[in-house]
Amino acid sequence: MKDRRKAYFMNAVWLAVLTLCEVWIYGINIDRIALVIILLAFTITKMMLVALVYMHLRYETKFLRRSLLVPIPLAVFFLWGVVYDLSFNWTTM
Amino acid sequence: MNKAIQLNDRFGAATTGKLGMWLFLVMDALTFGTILIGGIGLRNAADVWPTAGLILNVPLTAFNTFLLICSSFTMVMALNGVQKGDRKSFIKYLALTIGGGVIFLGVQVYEYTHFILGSNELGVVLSQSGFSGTQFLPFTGMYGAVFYTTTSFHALHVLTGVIYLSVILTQAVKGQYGSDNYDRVEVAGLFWHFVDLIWILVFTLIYLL
Amino acid sequence: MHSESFWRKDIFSTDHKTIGKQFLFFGIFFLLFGGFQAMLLRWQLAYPGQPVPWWLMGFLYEGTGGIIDPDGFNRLFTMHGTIMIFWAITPILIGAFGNFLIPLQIGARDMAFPTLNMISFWTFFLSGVVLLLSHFLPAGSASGGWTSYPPLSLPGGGIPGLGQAFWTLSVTLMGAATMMGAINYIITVIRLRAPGMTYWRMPLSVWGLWLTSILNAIFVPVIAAGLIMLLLDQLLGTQFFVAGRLAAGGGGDPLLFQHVFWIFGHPEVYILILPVWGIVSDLLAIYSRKPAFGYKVTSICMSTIVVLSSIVWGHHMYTTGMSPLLGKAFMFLTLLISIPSSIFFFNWLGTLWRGSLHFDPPMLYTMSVIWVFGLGGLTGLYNATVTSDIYLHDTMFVVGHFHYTLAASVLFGGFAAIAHWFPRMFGRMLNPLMSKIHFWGTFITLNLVFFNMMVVGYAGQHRRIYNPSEYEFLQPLADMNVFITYAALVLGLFQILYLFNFVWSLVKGKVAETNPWRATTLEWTMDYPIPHGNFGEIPQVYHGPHEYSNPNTDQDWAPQTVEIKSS
Amino acid sequence: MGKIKKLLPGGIWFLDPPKDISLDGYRIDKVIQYTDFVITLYFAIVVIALVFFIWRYNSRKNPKASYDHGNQKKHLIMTVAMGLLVFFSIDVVIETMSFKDLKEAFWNFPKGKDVVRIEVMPQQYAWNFRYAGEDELFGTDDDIVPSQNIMHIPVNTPIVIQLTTYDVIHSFYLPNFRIKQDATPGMVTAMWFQAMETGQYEIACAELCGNSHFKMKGYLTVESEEDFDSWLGSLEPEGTKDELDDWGAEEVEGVPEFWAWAWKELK
Ligand code: HEA
Ligand code: HEA
Ligand code: CUA
Ligand SMILES: [Cu+2]
Repeated sequence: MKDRRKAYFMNAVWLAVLTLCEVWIYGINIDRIALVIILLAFTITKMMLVALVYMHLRYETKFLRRSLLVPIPLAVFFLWGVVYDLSFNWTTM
Repeated sequence: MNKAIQLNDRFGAATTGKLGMWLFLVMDALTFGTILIGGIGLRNAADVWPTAGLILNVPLTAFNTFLLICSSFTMVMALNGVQKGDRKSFIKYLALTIGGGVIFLGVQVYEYTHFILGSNELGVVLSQSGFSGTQFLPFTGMYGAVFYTTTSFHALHVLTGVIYLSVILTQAVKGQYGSDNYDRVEVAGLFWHFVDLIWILVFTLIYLL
Repeated sequence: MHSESFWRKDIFSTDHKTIGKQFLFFGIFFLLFGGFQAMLLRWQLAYPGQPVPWWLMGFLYEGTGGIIDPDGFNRLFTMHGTIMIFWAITPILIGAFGNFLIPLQIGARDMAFPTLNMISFWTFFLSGVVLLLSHFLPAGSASGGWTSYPPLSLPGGGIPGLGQAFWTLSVTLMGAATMMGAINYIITVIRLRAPGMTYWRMPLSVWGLWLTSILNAIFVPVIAAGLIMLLLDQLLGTQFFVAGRLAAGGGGDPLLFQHVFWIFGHPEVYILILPVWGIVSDLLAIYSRKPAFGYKVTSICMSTIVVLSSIVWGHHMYTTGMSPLLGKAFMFLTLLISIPSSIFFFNWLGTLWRGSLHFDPPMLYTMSVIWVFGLGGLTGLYNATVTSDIYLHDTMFVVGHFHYTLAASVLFGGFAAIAHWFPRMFGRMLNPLMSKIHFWGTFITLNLVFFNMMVVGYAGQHRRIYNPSEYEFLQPLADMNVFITYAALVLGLFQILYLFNFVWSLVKGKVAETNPWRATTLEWTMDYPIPHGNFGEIPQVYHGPHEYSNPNTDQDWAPQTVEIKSS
Repeated sequence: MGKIKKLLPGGIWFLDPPKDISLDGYRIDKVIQYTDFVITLYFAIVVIALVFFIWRYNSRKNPKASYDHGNQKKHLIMTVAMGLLVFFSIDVVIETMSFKDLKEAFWNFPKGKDVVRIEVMPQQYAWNFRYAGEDELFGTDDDIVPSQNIMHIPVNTPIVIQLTTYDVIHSFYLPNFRIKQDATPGMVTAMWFQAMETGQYEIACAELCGNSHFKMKGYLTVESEEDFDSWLGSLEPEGTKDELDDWGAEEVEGVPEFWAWAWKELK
């Protein structure tokens, strides 16, 4: 078993830095849409860091990594369908 | 009973227990995902939605996020310890991980009691967000429902994780794990990191956006 | 083999075969329970407001003067639908046969996680107890339909008492049990296949059960989340699904629940039928003594349906005021499902073609699935079309459609599976004569019941109505409703025969030989009773599951463990 | 389509649906009749095949099955062709018909002067209707609200309906017009239709809404333009204000409008 302490530590540092950046961006005054996009990008990066390093997906087979991605397009479709229908109305005010 | 024969499949060296945990995590993510999708859908269709930072305490929760990151780090350090056969550091880091989880829960309980007991300052920010009263409760509009359901469901996971890791810890103290037998520690770790991973998403969606 | 106490061996057993049998008995109990409720439903629909006769246990309605009152009727169909779907079909096909068949047919000693398997059954059991208890609540059980749409199912909706909350709780528990099962089945198939048992050598039953488990794994969590939100609304007073007047202080959206429910609900119907598709494909091959026609194509089609089924849920919501874009998209996607469906349907016919058909009872049940699923599937097309569904939605036509697919196809699939594997499970044969009588009686009456449901639905009768004679436009249908009821009662009588046959054969049936049907799959390779651990030595698999009438073998079948030498 | 009708007198569902008196109901009947026709055909093929196989390939007549996995290229082509045949002969046809009908009729809301607009607000267990009155505006003092469950419409005139509900979900079902539309709390949905014949017809509730769902019945009178006008004229306009109080709408804060809403324009 290789010693991975260094990688683990660097990962923690990255996560902390990204979190700080998130809170900072949240504090400054920018366009709402830009805010959403930037924060989501940061979040996804952080989630990937956790999954790849801490949950060892980096060291698993490609097949396992890919299988875990299967529900994501589904969830996106659900999100789109639900959000679209809930905000749709035949009548306008 | 013989050990069942394992095929050389495309999941490589991942143990059966690990695969089971991964599958469970995917399912759990879908449960969370549905709650979050529901929240997003409701928010999108709602006329008004309070700005997150008005009612919620972002700095405190940012600290909590940091705490979970740290406990994820200590968890992998514990795993690293047991893999190296370094029992002392294994137990030390495992205990630290559990401690991190407990503090996280404590902070959250503090946050909840603050909301539930209510205060005049809270009343002011609530009215700025279009709510009446001085308490912020699960019935405080859609917003309260979404906030409490998501965070408490996550807190339930943290609690489960704390109990789960405590079981591992007692077994560790009894000397059950070693450098040739750490699969269960790794599997428990997966669960713990997943709780962290979900929190990262919840933090952004509920507190920051 | 060391001896185990009764508790470890028969009650809290971790042996997948025992757990499978437990699920089977559990499911059959609920099948009878739900079926009896259906009889009461039919009585009311034929003779609205007339006292329930003693032979339908009229004493149950003493409190209301022997008649079923409107609340009672709503409870009946709610509980009938819920029980049949979640506590009868799910345990029988997925719980019992999933458990029994998967390890045996892929050559494993047990499930991947035997303890989880046991916990799964007992969670299921607990959920059933909660559900049954809800019948004894002072204000009665749930009565908001098996779909339990809010706001009707919420405290403000007018249903008194805790019935709805018990419903939500028990279905959530059932979901937890199902999820544990799904993890087990999926990982078992991935990890514990015997050497040589590649994916393309698995029996189609295992394919069906495996795909079902994948759907379970993806969609039960979705409904679990929905039910948690519903439960919070019911007990805590949050407002996810309330809107309008009931939502003091701004509310949520009832449509959200419908979306979440059907995102799960549509895949759920395939969850129920996929094992049957697999079992039918296998049994047709066995009793035709011929390899399953287009084995690979069939499993690919089933997989395609699994994918498609997750993106068509909106076809249950055409009349909610859906946007044109979504309406058209869902209609198109739904209709796409008929391509893979007709392909594997055609393959079924292909298996029979030039086979050597043996009409043992399992084969009769199996062949009737072709008939009833053909009708049930084809009538789905009326519902899938937006315009015809505007008329047919929430009428008895839809009820007829889904009884053909569920109550007929899935039930016959279950009967076939029980008849076929009874000797493996209990070491005795199901009495063939009684089985045949039961088959013909059920097949004929069932068609009379469910086809005519569609007839009255097309004539306009909407569903879930206590008394059709309230409406003038439904009065011409009164005779037909009476006729359906009599057919249904006869159908019920034949099920009593079935129960008798089951119990009688269990104790007195002819002792079975090891492989009475001359089947090739692994579960038939060992003597009865199959020991804990199943195989003395894990077998080596040499070929696919359907080597029947291979010219290179002397007999007309070659077990998967026997190598075929090409001449 | 006439030919199909001749082939299948009365359709395969031997009881007739309620008489169609609407302008566009025939479109729905047509889709159903076409589907009837093709699925009967396919199902007949299936049954004939089954019967033939039982007769020809039973083990007595055909003791030796042929060894055939059906996995050659020709089989694949045949099965896929079968799937596509079903898809193109049934699905594509009904889909085209349906899209056309939706575009031309059901989703094509009539606008303009001679449209009669009605607001429908079901409650457990009755139907409330509201007509705009002289000023053609809803929520004003001259709105006309007939007694519960009574709805009148003029013949040969497009009727546009908007619905929401007082409590739980209901569904406005007009069997003689082949249509239904859900009324959901918190949102306004819409439908339209046009009657071609006068008479008395029934309105039903098609969505489970509680114990008296089964008798949540309304009466629809289709009459000539003059009769309709004189019926409307004979009703007292309701003072909106008092009535809203009765409903409790103004007592609860933050309740969205659910009755007498200002007519919402249609997309
Ligand atoms: C096991 C259960 C099951 C199955 C398999 C199906 C299969 C299908 N169902 Fe059904 N359905 C239900 C169970 C099921 N359904 C239930 C329970 C409900 C109601 C829930 C409620 O509201 O309470 C429902 C309701 C329902 C609706 C909503 C109706 C409404 O409420 O208004 C719709 C709409 O599109 C629909 C469509 C379909 C379609 C297109 C299929 C397709 O998968 C069918 C595909 C099959 C075929 C197309 C047939 C195969 C082809 C042939 C036989 C021809 C072959 C010919 C030759 C080879 C020559 N179903
Ligand atoms: C797998 C699912 C399944 C199965 C097997 C069945 C089986 C049957 N169902 Fe069910 N049904 C549903 C799923 C199912 N149903 C669902 C989901 C609904 C919708 C609920 C809702 O609207 O929310 C529904 C609704 C429903 C209705 C509609 C109520 C309405 O909307 O107005 C009716 C009415 O006839 C009905 C009838 C029957 C009949 C006669 C049987 C028969 O096949 C039953 C045969 C079995 C037996 C009869 C049991 C054995 C016999 C005994 C225990 C002895 C007692 C008998 C006698 C004395 C004769 N069902
Ligand atoms: Cu109103 Cu049913
Ligand atoms: Cu569906």
